[in-house]
Amino acid sequence: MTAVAHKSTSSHHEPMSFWRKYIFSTDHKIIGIQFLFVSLFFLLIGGLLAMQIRWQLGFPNTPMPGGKILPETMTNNGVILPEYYIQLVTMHGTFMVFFAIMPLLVGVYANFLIPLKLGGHDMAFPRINMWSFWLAVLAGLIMLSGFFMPDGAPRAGWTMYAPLSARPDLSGATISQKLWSISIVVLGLSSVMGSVNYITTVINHRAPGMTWFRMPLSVWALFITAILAVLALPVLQGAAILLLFDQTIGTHFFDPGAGGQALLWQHLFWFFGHPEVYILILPAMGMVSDIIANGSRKPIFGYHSMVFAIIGIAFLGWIVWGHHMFMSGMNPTLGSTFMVSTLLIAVPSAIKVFNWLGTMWRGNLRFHVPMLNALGFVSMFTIGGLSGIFMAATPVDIPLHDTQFIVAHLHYVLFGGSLFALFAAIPYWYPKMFGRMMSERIGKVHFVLTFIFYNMTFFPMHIIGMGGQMRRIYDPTIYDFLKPQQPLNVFISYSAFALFAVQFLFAFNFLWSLKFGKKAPMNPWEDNGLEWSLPNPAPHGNWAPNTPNVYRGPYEFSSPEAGDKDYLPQTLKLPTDRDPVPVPLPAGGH
Amino acid sequence: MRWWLPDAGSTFAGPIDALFLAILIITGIALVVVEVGLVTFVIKYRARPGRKAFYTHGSTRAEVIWTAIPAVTMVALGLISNHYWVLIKDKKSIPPNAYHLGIHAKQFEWQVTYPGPDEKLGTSDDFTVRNQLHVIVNQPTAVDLTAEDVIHSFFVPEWRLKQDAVPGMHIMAWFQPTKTGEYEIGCAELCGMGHYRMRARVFVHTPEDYKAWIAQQAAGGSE
Amino acid sequence: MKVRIFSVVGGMLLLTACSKGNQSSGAPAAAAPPAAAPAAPAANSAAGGTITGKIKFTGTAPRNKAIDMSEEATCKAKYKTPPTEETVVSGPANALANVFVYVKAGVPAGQKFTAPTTAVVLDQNGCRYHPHVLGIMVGQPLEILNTDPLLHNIKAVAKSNRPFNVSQPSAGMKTTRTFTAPEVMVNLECNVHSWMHAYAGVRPDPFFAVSKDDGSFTISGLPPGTYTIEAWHEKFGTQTATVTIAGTESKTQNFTFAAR
Amino acid sequence: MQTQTMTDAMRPPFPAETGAGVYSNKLGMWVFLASDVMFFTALIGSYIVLRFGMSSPWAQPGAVLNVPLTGLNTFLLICSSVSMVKAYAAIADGKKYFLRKVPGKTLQDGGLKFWMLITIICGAGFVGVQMVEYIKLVGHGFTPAGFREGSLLAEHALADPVKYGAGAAGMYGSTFFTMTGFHGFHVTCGVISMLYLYFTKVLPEKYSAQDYRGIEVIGLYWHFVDLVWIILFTIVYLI
Repeated sequence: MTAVAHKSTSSHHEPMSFWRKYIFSTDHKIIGIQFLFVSLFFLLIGGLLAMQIRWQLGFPNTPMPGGKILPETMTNNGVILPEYYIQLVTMHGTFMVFFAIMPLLVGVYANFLIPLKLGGHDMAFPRINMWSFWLAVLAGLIMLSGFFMPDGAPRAGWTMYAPLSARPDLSGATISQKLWSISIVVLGLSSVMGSVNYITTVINHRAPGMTWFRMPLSVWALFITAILAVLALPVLQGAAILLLFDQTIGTHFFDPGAGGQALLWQHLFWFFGHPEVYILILPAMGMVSDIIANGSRKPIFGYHSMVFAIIGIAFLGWIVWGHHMFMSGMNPTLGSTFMVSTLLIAVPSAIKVFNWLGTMWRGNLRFHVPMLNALGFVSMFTIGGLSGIFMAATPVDIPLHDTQFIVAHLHYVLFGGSLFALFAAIPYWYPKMFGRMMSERIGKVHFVLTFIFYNMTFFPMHIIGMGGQMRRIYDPTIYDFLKPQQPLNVFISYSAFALFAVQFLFAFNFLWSLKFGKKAPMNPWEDNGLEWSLPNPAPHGNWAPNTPNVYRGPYEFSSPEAGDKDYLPQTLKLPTDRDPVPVPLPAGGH
Repeated sequence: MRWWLPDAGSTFAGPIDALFLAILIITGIALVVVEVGLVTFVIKYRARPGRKAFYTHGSTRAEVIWTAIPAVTMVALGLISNHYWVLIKDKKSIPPNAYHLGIHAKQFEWQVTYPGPDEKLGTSDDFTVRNQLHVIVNQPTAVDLTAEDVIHSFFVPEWRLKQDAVPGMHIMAWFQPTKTGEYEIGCAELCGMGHYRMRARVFVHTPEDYKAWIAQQAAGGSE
Repeated sequence: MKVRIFSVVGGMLLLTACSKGNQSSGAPAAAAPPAAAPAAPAANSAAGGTITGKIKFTGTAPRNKAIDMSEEATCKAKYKTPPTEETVVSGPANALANVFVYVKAGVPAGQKFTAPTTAVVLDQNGCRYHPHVLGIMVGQPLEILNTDPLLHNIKAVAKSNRPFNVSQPSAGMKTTRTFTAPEVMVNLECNVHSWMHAYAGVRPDPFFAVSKDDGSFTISGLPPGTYTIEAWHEKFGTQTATVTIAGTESKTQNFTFAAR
Repeated sequence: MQTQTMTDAMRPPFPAETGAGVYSNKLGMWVFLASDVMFFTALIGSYIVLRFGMSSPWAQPGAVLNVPLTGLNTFLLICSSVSMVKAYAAIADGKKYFLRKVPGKTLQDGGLKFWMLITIICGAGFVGVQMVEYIKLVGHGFTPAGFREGSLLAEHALADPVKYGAGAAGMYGSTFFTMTGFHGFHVTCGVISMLYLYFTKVLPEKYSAQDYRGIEVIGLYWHFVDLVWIILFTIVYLI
């Protein structure tokens, strides 16, 4: 065995063609970077769609700037048509959830961080890893192609509620509805492949001494996320396949006329969909924990309870899907049960928030850009989490369900949460990816402006939601009870445009630093993680052929043992430390 | 410009708004605690030369406290909410003296079926009016929600009433208007390109006016 | 009863007057020509034979269903008398309007006709379609116009043609569509206002017409030959007759439907 | 996906924490099977919800479907599972050969090559029989959309609505073809992967008593697919 081992690991270092190195690479770091670029592209697309939505809601029936370039099936001399508006909301949701946030958190950082933080040479199955990336790209392209179909993109909302999604004559989109289902099936395959990889790698490819409770919280979160993904996405795949068959070969799963059930789709979708919500936030929580500990120069407060909180959230995530269906005509008694389980999620979430505060308490806070965005995450995620309680309490959910209030809530979690975490994570591991630092100055400006405009955009949505503005309506002004709050809609739109504009600062910073950013020192953030024991950028094969030894947990900041320094790398061997004994894996089939 | 929930128009508004306020206070307190703590720590513990962070891995006591407090609050909240939830949505809580109407949703209109003078649905004198819901003030009313093609959602903000209408299902929803006047029905579930235009009017009459209206309709006014 | 129908027609004419900008296509009476007119020039230049006729019905026409437009104030305002649907529009002496008359068979199969480029206008005005029945050639543009300041969506329910569903949220919007295959009739409907219906007869040749309020129709430019003429009415069904044209003569072919 | 797992079969595990105590390919396969379980749960769950949420009764067992033929097919699949076990046992004892004479035994002793071949043949046979069944069913007018107009089954259903579950025909077709179809797809994937292994690893005798992970991993998958079929056969054909 070992003989083979050395052969294959040494093969890492043979020079490779550009093609093998950057396109069809099996190196987890390259794949992570590939995911980064692709999903940032989809993030931009999603943003552009959002801008059009905001234009329509702020200024209904006025020609959109540049709207004339769109085909007449989408706009009528510049004015967004209702059918196009529905495509916008549908595809904004779809792209942001499935092709921007999810790959940014899982695709990028699970790939990039797991082996680096656990001292592995690569993923357990590098080739499957490559496939998982290219399948994700394929899925994205299929989804994108919907816009170029004669009758435009899918139109049933990102949740694709049947029967609307299953009946082209009712939705008005024939081909692209099918494309949605196909794309989701492909994406599901990609995610499952990826997650099988992450789980196996975390369990089996940890460096000697990297015990379960020495794993950084980012890895814990990504590990639990992978478990959620591996169990949740097949369900979505199944649902999408049933939907596809309804659309193509005339099955009747969601067709009430022939005994099908419209609610079946919602149950399947949300059984996947709620774990998905945690797939979109847990990695963010994990990475933020790492960054806050680093920024506070203090061990994370209550490491174990943080781990159990992650596990608790993940577990509860499986028994709360019904809270998306309180108004759907589901049995009210079920509603009660789902309400209780949903409210309980507040507990682990609270634990995490308070532990982050505890970590900062009596710390020595360094406000580098990642830390700033991490703090932004904590404060925004708190609002998002608390506004969730309104909808969790079923009676209060009645007036708020499917209004802009829920839109505000989910954006506080997905933008204020996940995206701020990414604005923290991207500059934090940028040096590890590209060997250069992102500009701190631009980063700080970007953070401040984003934070302001972000709140100006999404906070008022709570209020118009309370006022009763339904989701996904094309023109609120036709309702007497919504007319009075139109000025607020206009305000939101202007803030949204500003928010979008500010993001170009980030884009510029990201691209400019690739070439002109200042060269990164070995350990720019003075962190303890294994990855910082490698040069920047990390070489192919990481530590291969040998593996690092791990002597302690990841958060030993300001430890008295550290002497004059205020951090203590996991790989640093103190005189008091003994080497861990590597346990070789069983060979053969036993 | 309204900064609060719409004006109360039904018996549900009382408890729901109260509960809303209660949650607003609870979450408000939590929010203030967190954000104030965050800001104070940011100022108080900012890095200064010569300072070193206090080395600790946490405290079980603290963990227990901030696990217990949310848990207790949430369970209490759950119990209170459930009481009203059952009151509003459970079939059994529909008052026996409820006046029954049928509402059939289709792309993109609401078809309201009235029992006619005999006040019974499913009889020959029933008639259907498009996009107009006429009800009696202070009269518990139960609607049988059905849908023709896709899922729609019956939403009257002033009544704090929302219920999906699902094809292939008969869903009962009830309400008791407390104010006469005119309101709007909106569709709260994406149902196609005309979703936003799926609007209907609600007229809350005094019993006399309603009788008069029924009579006039039954006399073929709908023709 | 008659009085009622007169008043309807009156209402529509009046409606034409008050709807600014598109008098020409305001009311069905005025709208019929643009449907048929472009056909004439398109026909082979040698002025062929002509078929004219009147369409009547026997018995009493059923009462058109009244439309409750209270929800659309802007539409309601356009009517003096309460608007009704246009299922049966009849003129004096039981003349039947909105009957689509076309040459069902007899036109040599090989013969190709170029579709005129002038569009047939379908106007949505006062939450009703004008014209209610129209004829159009394959490939001829159909210009859908919204005169109402509110959302209409135009859903074409077709078998041989690709169905479409366009929406026009505000006044003055124009959308142009063409049909690719002959079909009698393509149903046009609005899902926001379920009372709105229009019918388009799509033909490969220019030999069709829609009967006016006085029940009269004219199909011209027919080359010599024997033709099967069909008259279609949305409620009273269809009737066929055979007409033989020699040279440039003008034949008369009347149709009489039984009211039901 | 399978073939991918296999091609990584020879990648050695390097020193690591004890982890699960199993090598990565096996662990990965277990995780993948867990996700596949969820996939079939979605399908079977929907089937149960739809079937028992239905007002009109399902067609009686055997009325539409050819139970004896499928029973035979089930037997075939179980045989393939058995032969897979034999193949595993064979290579665990280092028997790389096809057949070999054993003194004192009338029957020759089968090695890895023999038992893998049997497994592949049985698996392929299963797929073949299922295809034949599909063709016959569609011929009779049983389609994913229900009974085809004017087909043999449509007439039967008119004559005896209860026996042929006329009211539920649409849903019957939908669920039947979806579930059995996706199981068939899984079997096909397995057969293809096994063929791939057979020519790249088994025939070149790459496996030995020391390392036969590929066989164990594909075996896991194969037994899983077999198990799923037993469940499907019971709930779709027999109940």
